Amino acid sequence: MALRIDSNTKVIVQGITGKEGGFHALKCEEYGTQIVAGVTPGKGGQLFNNSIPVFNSVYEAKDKTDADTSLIFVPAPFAPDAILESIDSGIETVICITEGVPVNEMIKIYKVAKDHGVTLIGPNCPGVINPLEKCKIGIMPGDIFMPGNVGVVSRSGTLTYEAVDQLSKRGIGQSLCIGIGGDPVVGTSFIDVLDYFISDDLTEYIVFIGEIGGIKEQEAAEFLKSINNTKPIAALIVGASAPKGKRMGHAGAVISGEYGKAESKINSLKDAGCHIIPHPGKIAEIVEKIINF
Amino acid sequence: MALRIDSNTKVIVQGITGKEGGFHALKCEEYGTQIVAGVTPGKGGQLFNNSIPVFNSVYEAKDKTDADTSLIFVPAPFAPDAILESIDSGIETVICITEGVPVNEMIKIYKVAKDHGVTLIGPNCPGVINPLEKCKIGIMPGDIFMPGNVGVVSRSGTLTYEAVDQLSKRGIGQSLCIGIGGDPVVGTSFIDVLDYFISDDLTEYIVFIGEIGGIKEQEAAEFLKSINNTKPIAALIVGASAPKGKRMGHAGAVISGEYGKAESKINSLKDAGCHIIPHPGKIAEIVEKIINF
Amino acid sequence: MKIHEYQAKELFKDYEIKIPEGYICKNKDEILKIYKTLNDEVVLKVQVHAGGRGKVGGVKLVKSEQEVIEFADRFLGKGFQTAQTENEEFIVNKILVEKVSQINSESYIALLVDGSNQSVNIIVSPEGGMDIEEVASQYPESILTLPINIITGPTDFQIRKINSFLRYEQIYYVQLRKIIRNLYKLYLNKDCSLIEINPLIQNNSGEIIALDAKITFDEDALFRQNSVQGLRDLSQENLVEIQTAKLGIKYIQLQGTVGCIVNGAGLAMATMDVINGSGLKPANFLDIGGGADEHKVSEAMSAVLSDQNVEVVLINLFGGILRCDVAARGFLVALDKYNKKAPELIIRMLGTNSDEGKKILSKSRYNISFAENLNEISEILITKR
Amino acid sequence: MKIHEYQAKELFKDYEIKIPEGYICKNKDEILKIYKTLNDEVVLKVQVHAGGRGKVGGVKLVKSEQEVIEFADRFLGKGFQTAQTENEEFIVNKILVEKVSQINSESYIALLVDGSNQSVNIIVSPEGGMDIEEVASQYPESILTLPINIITGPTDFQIRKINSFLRYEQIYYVQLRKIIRNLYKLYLNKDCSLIEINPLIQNNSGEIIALDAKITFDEDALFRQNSVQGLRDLSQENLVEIQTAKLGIKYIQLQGTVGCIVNGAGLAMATMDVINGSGLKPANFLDIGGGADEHKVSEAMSAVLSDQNVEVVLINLFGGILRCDVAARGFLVALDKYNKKAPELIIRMLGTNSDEGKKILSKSRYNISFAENLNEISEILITKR
Repeated sequence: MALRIDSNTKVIVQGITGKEGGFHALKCEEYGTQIVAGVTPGKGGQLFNNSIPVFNSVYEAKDKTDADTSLIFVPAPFAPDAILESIDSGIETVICITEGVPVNEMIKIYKVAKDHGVTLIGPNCPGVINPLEKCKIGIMPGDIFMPGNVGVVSRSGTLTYEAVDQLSKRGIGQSLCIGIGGDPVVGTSFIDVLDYFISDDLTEYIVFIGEIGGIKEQEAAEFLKSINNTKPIAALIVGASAPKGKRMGHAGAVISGEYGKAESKINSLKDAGCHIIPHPGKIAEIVEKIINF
Repeated sequence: MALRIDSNTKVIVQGITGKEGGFHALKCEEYGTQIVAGVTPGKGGQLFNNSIPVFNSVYEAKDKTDADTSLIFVPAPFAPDAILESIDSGIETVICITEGVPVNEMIKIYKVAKDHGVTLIGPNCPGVINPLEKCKIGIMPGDIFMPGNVGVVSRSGTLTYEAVDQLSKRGIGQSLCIGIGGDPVVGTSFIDVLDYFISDDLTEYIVFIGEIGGIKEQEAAEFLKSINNTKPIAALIVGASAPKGKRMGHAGAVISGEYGKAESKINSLKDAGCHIIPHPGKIAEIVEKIINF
Repeated sequence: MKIHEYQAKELFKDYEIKIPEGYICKNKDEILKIYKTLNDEVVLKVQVHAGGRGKVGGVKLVKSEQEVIEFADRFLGKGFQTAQTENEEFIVNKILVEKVSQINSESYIALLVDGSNQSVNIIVSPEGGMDIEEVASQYPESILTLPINIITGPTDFQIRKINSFLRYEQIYYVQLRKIIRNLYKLYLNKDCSLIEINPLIQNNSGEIIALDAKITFDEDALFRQNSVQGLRDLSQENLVEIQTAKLGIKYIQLQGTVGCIVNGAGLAMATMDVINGSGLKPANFLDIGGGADEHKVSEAMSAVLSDQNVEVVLINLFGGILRCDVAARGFLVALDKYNKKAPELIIRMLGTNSDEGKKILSKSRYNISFAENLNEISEILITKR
Repeated sequence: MKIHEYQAKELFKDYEIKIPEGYICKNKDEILKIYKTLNDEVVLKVQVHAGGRGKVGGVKLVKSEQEVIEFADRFLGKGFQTAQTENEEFIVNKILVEKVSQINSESYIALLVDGSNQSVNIIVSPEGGMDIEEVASQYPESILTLPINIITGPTDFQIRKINSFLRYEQIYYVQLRKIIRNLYKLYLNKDCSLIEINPLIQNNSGEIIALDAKITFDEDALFRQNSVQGLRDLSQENLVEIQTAKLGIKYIQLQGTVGCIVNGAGLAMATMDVINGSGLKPANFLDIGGGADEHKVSEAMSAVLSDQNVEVVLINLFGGILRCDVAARGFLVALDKYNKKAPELIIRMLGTNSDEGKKILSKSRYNISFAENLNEISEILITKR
């Protein structure tokens, strides 16, 4: 996976004229991110917040600003097209925050993104933040992050914040935090992110937060075993107390078979050499132990 | 384009129990090709010609014989599925002789082949022959070919034979001859083959035979210019006397605009440094001149 | 979104997938009428949004009017539970009456998305009529999973493979191909998230028939599926879940005593785990969702309070767009409206205006414990055991 | 395979693409009747498989019964030629009578496969109503070509781009999207090889309407398109081409004097070029095709002989599965049956049993020159000028 999230990253915000898009565009800018343009079809020509130019199409925005990354907030029915437009325009990294994209659309979009070599993160994700380079492309509260050497990956937004809040409060900083999204089909998998963290020199420790449902955590474990990973990983699986057959908010978090259960996931990760976090309140405690080992 | 057509190539024939498939399977074997299996769903367990085992599926055939290449003769309505089955089974090179495959099917199959990194030649093509290694995977008359250093590429079967017949009669041998097929959408383009020839040490000269219709020849010319090709190429375009709007046998050979005309193609190729063959009877004459230059 | 078996079968009919002759009935008279016209024997099937009906008598072959009457009296209008319903009750409003099919073989077939290969997958087994999870754990070799390429759809070579895996004779290939192609069309056209036929049978006239039918739909695609929305049977769903869903709140009723209000699905699950880890049981899953305002927060609280089992309410919020002071006021609105004694509250707030939020709440007349982190929540909960 | 404009418009109607109110008529009375019911003004359009009808009067706005009668008398049942028909004549059997449309803008839209990008492409231009090749050469910047991704179909961002390229106001986007999506559906469902609307107009009620319609179909897909086969109008096709096609022989009648029989499309074109290079003109294109036997070869020869313009027949064969001796006998069968003086023959045969084939022919009573290669063919042809 190619991923460049740093102080040089130039970001356009699709859906900047919407409430959420506008709010977070400014929050990202405040954090330090270069927000170079917004895109809303039919609203080209405006200046958002008196400073960010709005264009009718991603083509135009990219052409005028040389952006390489897109952050998407447009409503679910229009999000697939927004992603496709970014891909077609030559954007390298697409981060889709939008929640509620139909799975059948994501099957198509996943394939188109792969075909074009585009890194798609999400949908239904909190985005990516690089505290070292002061680049936040997403909706996470910037002030809880601190620069450091721990990479955090999770399906969930607020659970990422929980982990980061615990870490930062113990003085443990983060190199990069990625929320891959809670849907069954997302553009970037755990494996992609783990692979990235493991070869990233700035990341020395990894926090991996999985959930019930699907087999993505087991696949990640298989991957770790296959590459004989030695970078320390602390892993938490949430949802052990969720009942079968119910959708726990995330479309992917439904236990439909043995594999979907927390126990199976924990066993796989343990087997792959991960340090299992026994309780959601003990994320930073476990990481600290690993660091001080 | 990955292409391995040599004495080690192991070929299965899909549709071996049909009239054409059976005839050409034996002709290929006679020429020296390793025909390791045949495939006809529902006829598994037979021995074709008392020597070649027939299987129900490509999976089974590949599993049992370790074949890497498939030669397809099944009728047009079933050819797309035959190609897909080969791709899915892990066959590396698929050569489809079948004529009359719907274009809309080929759009899909082209993409699937690319996705799997499979080299698909055809459909509606004569196949590939390597006279140096005595490997023929196709329907060309083997006896007109002779080993040498000229690569031949054409959309057409009999026109390839014409070129080779002229060459061999003058004692000019061939390194590899590929018929890419006469349909609008084919798995392997002129560019793919030219690229292969140009980097192939055994090929010192190239005969390029194009036709009216489409813009594939112009694209090939653009490609040659873009790489500053220096390998000598003799190029013939046929169909200058064909009227507009009529399909000259090949589904791709319909003049629908300026680009489709022979003149436009000849000019492009001339511009790209090709030696233009002025008359279909002078193919070998021009090649001889180039060699003796 | 779930639908009933009879509705799934009607969709099958639209897609030319054969089903047994059957009629949906709302009362005893209708069932008796159908019974008389059909035959000496019919199969009666209660229509509820729950699996495992057969094991508790909800599917029955009946051979007399007497048996028909007994079945109807036993189930119609009554609550229904199975091993798979986790103490929830489903009202039986309809019974499907079907002609008996002669069964020569029973197979299993399902279509669903696997997030790992980013495809719709066909899953088949020749061991139909059994619990598929049991088959998967006991005879894993008798399950075949094939991913469907989005470009081509199910291919003929895949269908040939399935035909032989199901041990069907070659002559069934054409029928099977039509079924699989049409199931896939149905899956895509209607934005399904699961189609399951268990069993798919061969009868003694050489037909392949869907004896059972289960379809669920992608909730995220309902906005573009008007006809599917029309199939929704609210009588099979939890009233509070329906009402909160309209506001974008994801609430799922569970059986414990600790109600919880969280923003974010992941954190909500983690919070449930914290409750469990403290020896208590969550009364619900609740994710307030994005774009929450005072009204939404207040409705979330009301939903939790509406559950009679709730003894403690645990609030775990990360303020972002949602300001904690706004949330605090929302909670108080709902608590003030609540006409019984308010349960104890455990509150953890972080992020935007959290200090103000906590101040507002601490000034209220309710019994509140504040926690700084998940561990403190645990500690407080343990005292409530 | 081509169809008539009125048939293409009926397909448009099926796919909810708006067309002008119109009626297809087979005789003068029908036209007059429609004329009276429609209005004072109607447009009459001859229905033939030929482009460029307008420039030779085949499309006309008429304002009186007198004009209707004149138009019908001039064209109905008569042969029709345009600049694009290369001396072929097409019989006018039907006339399309359409209500006059108010035109606010004229655009061009087409869908076709481009072998270079292995995709269906949408081609649009705001310069509608003109010859698109002329537009392409004079104003290349006013043509936009967008490839359609097979996975997604035409996307909304592409349609927005087209809407603005066609200089449509934003309000037209929804209409245009429906048109483009439905054209693409039609293209795939019916295995088209071209759909062209020129012009696509905006009328003064704000509707987008297909004023003209051209559809051609992929001949290779006709085997699975029964409904399309039913649209074939054999009266617009060459009889000999139809008959030979049934045998798998690809024959196309041209205007020269040298008939030719070749195996392989590429070699057949090369052979035509050789004829041309000798200062003569080919009377036809003919590719015998695969799996030729004596009968097929004989029928190919008969087809060539049926053309009254043929003075010389040139045979250029590469024997493979087809043995040259078998072919030789086939040619003789047809020549022997031919009831006029047989034309001169130039024969080149290579491959399987070519010596035997040449021997059989040289022993016959026909006037035959043998050639060893294409250059010798040229030399012989030059003597026939």
